[in-house]
Amino acid sequence: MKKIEAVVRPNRLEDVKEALAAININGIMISQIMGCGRQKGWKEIYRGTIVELNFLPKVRMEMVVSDKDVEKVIKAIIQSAKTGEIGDGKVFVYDVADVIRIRTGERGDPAL
Amino acid sequence: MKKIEAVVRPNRLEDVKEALAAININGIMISQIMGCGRQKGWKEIYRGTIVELNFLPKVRMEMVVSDKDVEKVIKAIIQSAKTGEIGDGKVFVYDVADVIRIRTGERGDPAL
Amino acid sequence: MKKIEAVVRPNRLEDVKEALAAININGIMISQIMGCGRQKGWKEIYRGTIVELNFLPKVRMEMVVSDKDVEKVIKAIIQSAKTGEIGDGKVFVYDVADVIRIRTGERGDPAL
Amino acid sequence: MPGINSGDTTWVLVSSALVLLMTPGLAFFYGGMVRRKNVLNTMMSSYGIMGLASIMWVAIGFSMAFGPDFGGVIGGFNWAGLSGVGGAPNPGYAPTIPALAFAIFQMMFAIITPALITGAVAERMKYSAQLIFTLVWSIVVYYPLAHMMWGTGGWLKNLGALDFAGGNVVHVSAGVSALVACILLGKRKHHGVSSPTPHNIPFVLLGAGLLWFGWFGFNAGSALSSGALAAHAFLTTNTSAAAALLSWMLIERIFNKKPTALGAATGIVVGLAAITPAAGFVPIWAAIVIGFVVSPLSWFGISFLKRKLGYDDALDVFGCHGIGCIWGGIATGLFASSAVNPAVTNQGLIFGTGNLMVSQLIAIGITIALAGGGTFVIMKVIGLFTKPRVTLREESDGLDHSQHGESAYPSFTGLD
Amino acid sequence: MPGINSGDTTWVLVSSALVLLMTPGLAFFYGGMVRRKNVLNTMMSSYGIMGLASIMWVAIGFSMAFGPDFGGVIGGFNWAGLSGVGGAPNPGYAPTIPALAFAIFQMMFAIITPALITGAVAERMKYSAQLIFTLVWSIVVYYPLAHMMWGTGGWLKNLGALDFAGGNVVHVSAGVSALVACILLGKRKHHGVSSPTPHNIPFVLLGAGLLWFGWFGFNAGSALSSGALAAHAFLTTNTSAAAALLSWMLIERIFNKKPTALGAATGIVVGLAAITPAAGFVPIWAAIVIGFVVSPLSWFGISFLKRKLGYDDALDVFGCHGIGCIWGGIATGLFASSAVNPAVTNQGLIFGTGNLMVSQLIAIGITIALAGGGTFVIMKVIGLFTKPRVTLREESDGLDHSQHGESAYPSFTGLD
Amino acid sequence: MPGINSGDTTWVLVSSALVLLMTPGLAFFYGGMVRRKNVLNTMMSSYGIMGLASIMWVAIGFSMAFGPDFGGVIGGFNWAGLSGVGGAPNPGYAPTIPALAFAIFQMMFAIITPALITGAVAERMKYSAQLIFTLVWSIVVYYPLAHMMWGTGGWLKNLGALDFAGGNVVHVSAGVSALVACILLGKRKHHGVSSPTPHNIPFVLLGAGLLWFGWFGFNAGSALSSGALAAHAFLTTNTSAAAALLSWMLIERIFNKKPTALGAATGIVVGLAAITPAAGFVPIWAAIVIGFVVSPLSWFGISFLKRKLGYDDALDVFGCHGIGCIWGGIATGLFASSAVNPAVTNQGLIFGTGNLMVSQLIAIGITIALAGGGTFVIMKVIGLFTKPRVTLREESDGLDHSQHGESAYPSFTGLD
Ligand SMILES: Nc1ncnc2c1ncn2[C@@H]1O[C@H](COP(=O)(O)OP(=O)(O)O)[C@@H](O)[C@H]1O
Ligand SMILES: Nc1ncnc2c1ncn2[C@@H]1O[C@H](COP(=O)(O)OP(=O)(O)O)[C@@H](O)[C@H]1O
Ligand SMILES: Nc1ncnc2c1ncn2[C@@H]1O[C@H](COP(=O)(O)OP(=O)(O)O)[C@@H](O)[C@H]1O
Repeated sequence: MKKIEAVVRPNRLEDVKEALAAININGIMISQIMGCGRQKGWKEIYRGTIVELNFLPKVRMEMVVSDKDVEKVIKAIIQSAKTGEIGDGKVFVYDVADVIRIRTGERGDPAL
Repeated sequence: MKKIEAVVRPNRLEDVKEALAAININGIMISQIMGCGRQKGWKEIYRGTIVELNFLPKVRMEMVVSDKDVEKVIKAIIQSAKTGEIGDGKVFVYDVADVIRIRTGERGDPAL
Repeated sequence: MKKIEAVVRPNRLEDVKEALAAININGIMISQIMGCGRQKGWKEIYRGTIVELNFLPKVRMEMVVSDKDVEKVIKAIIQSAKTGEIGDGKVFVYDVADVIRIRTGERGDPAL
Repeated sequence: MPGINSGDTTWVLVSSALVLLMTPGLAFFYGGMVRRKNVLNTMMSSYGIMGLASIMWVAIGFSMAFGPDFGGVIGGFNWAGLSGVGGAPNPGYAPTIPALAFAIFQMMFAIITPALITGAVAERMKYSAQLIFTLVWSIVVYYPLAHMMWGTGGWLKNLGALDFAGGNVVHVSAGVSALVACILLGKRKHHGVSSPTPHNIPFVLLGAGLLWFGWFGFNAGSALSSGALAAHAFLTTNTSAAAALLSWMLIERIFNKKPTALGAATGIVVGLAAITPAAGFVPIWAAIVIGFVVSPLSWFGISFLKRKLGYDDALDVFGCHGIGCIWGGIATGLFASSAVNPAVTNQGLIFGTGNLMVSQLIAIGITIALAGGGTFVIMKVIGLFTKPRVTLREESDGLDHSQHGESAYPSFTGLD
Repeated sequence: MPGINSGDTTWVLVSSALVLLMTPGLAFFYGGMVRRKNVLNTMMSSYGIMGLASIMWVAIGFSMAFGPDFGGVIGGFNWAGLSGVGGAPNPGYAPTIPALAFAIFQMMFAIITPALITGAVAERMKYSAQLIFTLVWSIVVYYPLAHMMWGTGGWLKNLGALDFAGGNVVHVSAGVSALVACILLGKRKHHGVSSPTPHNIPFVLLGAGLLWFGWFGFNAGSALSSGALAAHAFLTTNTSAAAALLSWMLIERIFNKKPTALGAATGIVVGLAAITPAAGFVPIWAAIVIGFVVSPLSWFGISFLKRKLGYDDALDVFGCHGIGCIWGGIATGLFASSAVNPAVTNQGLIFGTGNLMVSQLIAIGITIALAGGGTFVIMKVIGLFTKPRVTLREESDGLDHSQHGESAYPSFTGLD
Repeated sequence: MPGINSGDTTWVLVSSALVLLMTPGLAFFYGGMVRRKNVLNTMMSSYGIMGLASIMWVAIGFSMAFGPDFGGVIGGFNWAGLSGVGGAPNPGYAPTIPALAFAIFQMMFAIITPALITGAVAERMKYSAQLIFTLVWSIVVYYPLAHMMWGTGGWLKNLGALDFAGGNVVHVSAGVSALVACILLGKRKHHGVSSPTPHNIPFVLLGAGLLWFGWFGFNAGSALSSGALAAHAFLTTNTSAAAALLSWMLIERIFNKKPTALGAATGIVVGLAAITPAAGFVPIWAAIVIGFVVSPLSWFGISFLKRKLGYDDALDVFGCHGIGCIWGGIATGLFASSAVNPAVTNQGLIFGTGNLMVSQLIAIGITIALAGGGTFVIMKVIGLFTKPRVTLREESDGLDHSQHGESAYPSFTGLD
């Protein structure tokens, strides 16, 4: 099993969600983070002074999937999150040692 | 060392916390996430229209523990977080390469 | 590649950010978590009763870096986040299986 | 100043301040209901109009609405810049207070009316287009309507139609204009797919509370003097709000098991709207009826009609204000009584003949036609010069960022 | 209308609007103090009552409280539906304003009083049970008490007890009822284990600010006319609030090193409550004393007594309003002066004999007995038909979800 | 009471309540603009002063400001504790209302003025030092200034300088004191590095809305009677606010492409401030000019001057209130007209000679000197006893925690 962690633009959330649902990925954890990267901040105006924001709001979606689904998921994320401009975000993949479904106590792949 | 990541219902937070304290697990990171899974959303009423929420608030508790404690921790979480209804959540286990305590610079198990 | 996850005091955020920028680490995900650890809670006063808070706000900074940078990053974090008092936080290191830049589709180290 | 009554003047000035406060109240009522990425834009729709409509009123608005009559439909420019409007009373409008105080009081109505409309086009209309719309709409719809209904020589007034505090002039006109504008603008992206998400319901309640408070100025202030009539209008206002609040909770209890806070706030507002045309004309018991009935009507409009017809009136301006005050105007035709107010020359249907009801229906019809037609034309004309709607990208980034370069709560994490 | 003074009428109408605004103010004062999963329920407790108590007042409340006397304890139904209550003044109550204005002003008191009680049972009482409680409590406790204290023929009034703006009728009765109700309802789960967590302290400050503002209507409006007495009551009110705010900050500074915002807001409210029975009777300097002393008393009640006795008065209604106005009633017995108000026939203890003090103690005692006993019986009777408390699961999910099917801030992440 | 007019009294009492509400309004205006870890401290700066300045006013303030004149600069202690200030009018100040009502109204000004200053030193000044500063500053700067400008025998008043509702006494004095205090205190850590981050812009809008509402009391209440002058001041106030709001949006549109909500709120406040000295003296059209011009002036001060000179006026008290009312005072010298108010004996520059302008400039100069010099000395003296600034650690932890032991929104996650 792998954990896939995608950092995307907030306005892509619904599209990515739909793209994932389309390939039957339904277990997801979503959170908002503040990101720094190459993307220069949005400019905001504060009483006549333009300020550049260091940290930009991003959405992080994490899902644990079985090994065979990894590439499919990555593809779906890229397709739905990509705009081509700097700041589109990243996908990180990690190994998962185990998964347990609290309700049933099932472990491993069946628990997903 | 392993990282244990538990996604539970918000109203279970205090119970899980107590169950973990009871087995001497005190280092925890807690955050709120929005989760999708099998659980159908809560229904909310918006001016006469019933809407179903896609994303449900869940609590995520993460703790890094030494390998020998893993099963004990999982058991404690399951016992305190389980209601038997869909939406109870999951426990994920990951490997940890290293830990450092910032205050002292200690590394590995003693840093936990 | 490794993921470095640092839990630090909220008031250290800007300093750690600067220290990381100084060693050219610019891709970061920042989030606020509530932490429990050895640090006793801040005391707050609620209508004449002193209450101790269980959970303290902490800032979590996560960055994926190439293996060669790991020690450098840890050092920078420790130096900028350390106050010497209980509650300074921890650094966790994890293996990363893969990274993909959504914008370009690059994978692995070049995607960082 | 001869003829000035200090108690009456105080009442009208205080009422003016109360009505002014309703617009910030509306900003919170509306602002709490939109997604968090659009809250500042939604609030700015109201605040910006506080600036624009105030200046317009001083410059030409008062004169066009209440100035010397032209053909029963509009006032002349004689009082432009409020020239000649000063400390002496205008006996035709309010004989015991300075004419300036009357002009001030009416100004507050000219502010909140276009602000009401912005709720329907929330989350997708360009801010600049909103301000232009307000400017033109005030001239084309509001000033003539106010003149016809309330101005000396206005033909609807002469017809005998009653509108105590702006049921037609303010609420029906805003509600109908809102409906037309939101249809022309089109639905929000994802509307109907993702859930509508009021981001801050306490703000909605704050807004409803301020509106209730301010509405005493709106309705009881429309007596334009202190005393028995003001007290009467005050109580009908409170009573209708209370009854509508209860009946909205009741409906929700019946149909959805649980009374919601958003529903309660909505009930308050429709109850206040419905009593507006009737406040100084109907008995107290009628206020209970008016309030109790308006909630089911609006609720039906919002939860069935809107879904059926498929328009995207974001914050239900038509459902609340349009439907609410069409009912209010009809109810005035039913329940108006000369025992309550000697200015009622034709009694309501239940007390006498149907004369008043006919005038009421005509007045409502004219209001719908003028507001609907006017808005249609204005939106089309604006569309010739600019796209009134933001781009899809701007819509999904949120209007706070795209229209104002700000975010409302930058240090709170969350998801819209 | 002969005998009507327009300035007085304006003052009472404005005061009524101000007191109405206190209930939304209370909703924020209370709503900010609960956990975020319960904020809407807490606010709805106040808003719902704005509907219910308004309608009840028009229907029967005014008549039962101020109608023709029966045996010194209750008014008859003669004025039910406000029949006969109109533009002419009621000389026994307020000779220079329409009787309707008096009825309106008093209505606002009948709204906020039961709303106050809901703070004690917050975070665990069923919403429907709260409304039923309010309905019955108004009839069994509030109307009789208002009649006895203020109604023509009321026996406490005849006894010579003084209650300028509702120390007993509003605050002691609400405080004692709150205490009894919360004891019968039982503690919140985890109460005493996890920390009490006001989720939004700026809302508490907003509420306190609106309460301060509205309280001018409450107290100075109780002069029922504009002029010297109203001005006097206005200033004692402000002075007591200010003094109590300072003394609460001082206590916190002494005992906990730091003055808190929640403490400051609490100080404001207890200072306003304590002066309520005394506002139009005592000299300005006495207002400083009353305010300065009330904070230590309430603080002691909240931080020691409550812990000792172990009841769970969630938002300290008894500690603030009960203790605060028992002190205020006693202070009236100490400091009332006929130099301030000729209506004071028996001077306060420090100026003369103890007659007034005896009446005050009797009135407070009767209030405690009626409110405490009444609440006990009502809660027990309600308990026969329904469980007034939510289930444990509903309590931990939060009452916003379980009672109203909503969440207050859906797009903000956080932990309760 | 002979000579008392009930309508006038009602107006002044209502106005007093409105001005009182401005301080909570200010707390939200300011509180929304600071980082979230400092919001309670910022709000408490205003709330604490509501306590302190009220008590001081009753004790000595009114007497020092309006009591029997000493040398044109200060009042005697004859009326300390408000002795002798009662129901009878004081003909020199307000002949138709109780002297007590006048004292109450003026008290509200003595509250908000020091509260304004706290915006400049936000996010870094010790709370205790703020209260001590307020105490001393009121005695050293405010009471003398109020006396000189408004007190019977005050030399600036005798000089013929006009200040309708506190342009000098309130705004210039607060703005200049704020500037001096923030320079002496030093910059915030990271100021100029990290971005300024208003944490809750809807709160800023709420504050601006409440300020607008309350300012009607501030300015129109300063007529001290109901009638034509009050109505006139009411309308100039609204008009200037509206014009300044529009011109601020316009500037932002020109220079930064987008009008912001924070800018709109700022425009409202500077427009209200600028008209304050002029409200009852200038024609309505002049109010448009005053409002329209003040925004560019303040905007220039805030976005260029401040950056150039490098002081850290956290919430731009000098830029808004100082610059705004220096302009307002000068504008009074330009546009004051005896046609508007017979109390204008020397007409403004555009109507006549420059006499009035000279007096205005002298009055502004004296205000700057007294406020600036007084603040300098007070800050230096306080510095002898305590460090007025928190430690760096306390500053980065946030003043809510370090000064009050609280956090404002404990159950919402986010980053400051
Ligand atoms: N090495 C990294 N580690 C952790 N997060 C990263 C890393 N690089 C980028 N991110 C996250 O991805 C977001 C987008 O990255 P950015 O460099 O701005 O654009 P792009 O991915 O298009 O080059 C950042 O805001 C940050 O949150
Ligand atoms: N594969 C997964 N990856 C990440 N998070 C998951 C996954 N499956 C479930 N979750 C999280 O666990 C929560 C509960 O899962 P759900 O399927 O609703 O119930 P249950 O675990 O009882 O079957 C979800 O809301 C989601 O946040
Ligand atoms: N084993 C752990 N697993 C996860 N998070 C931890 C662990 N230990 C500590 N933490 C996090 O680090 C923070 C600081 O730890 P604490 O024990 O208080 O101080 P210190 O690291 O100085 O000993 C905690 O609030 C918690 O969020």
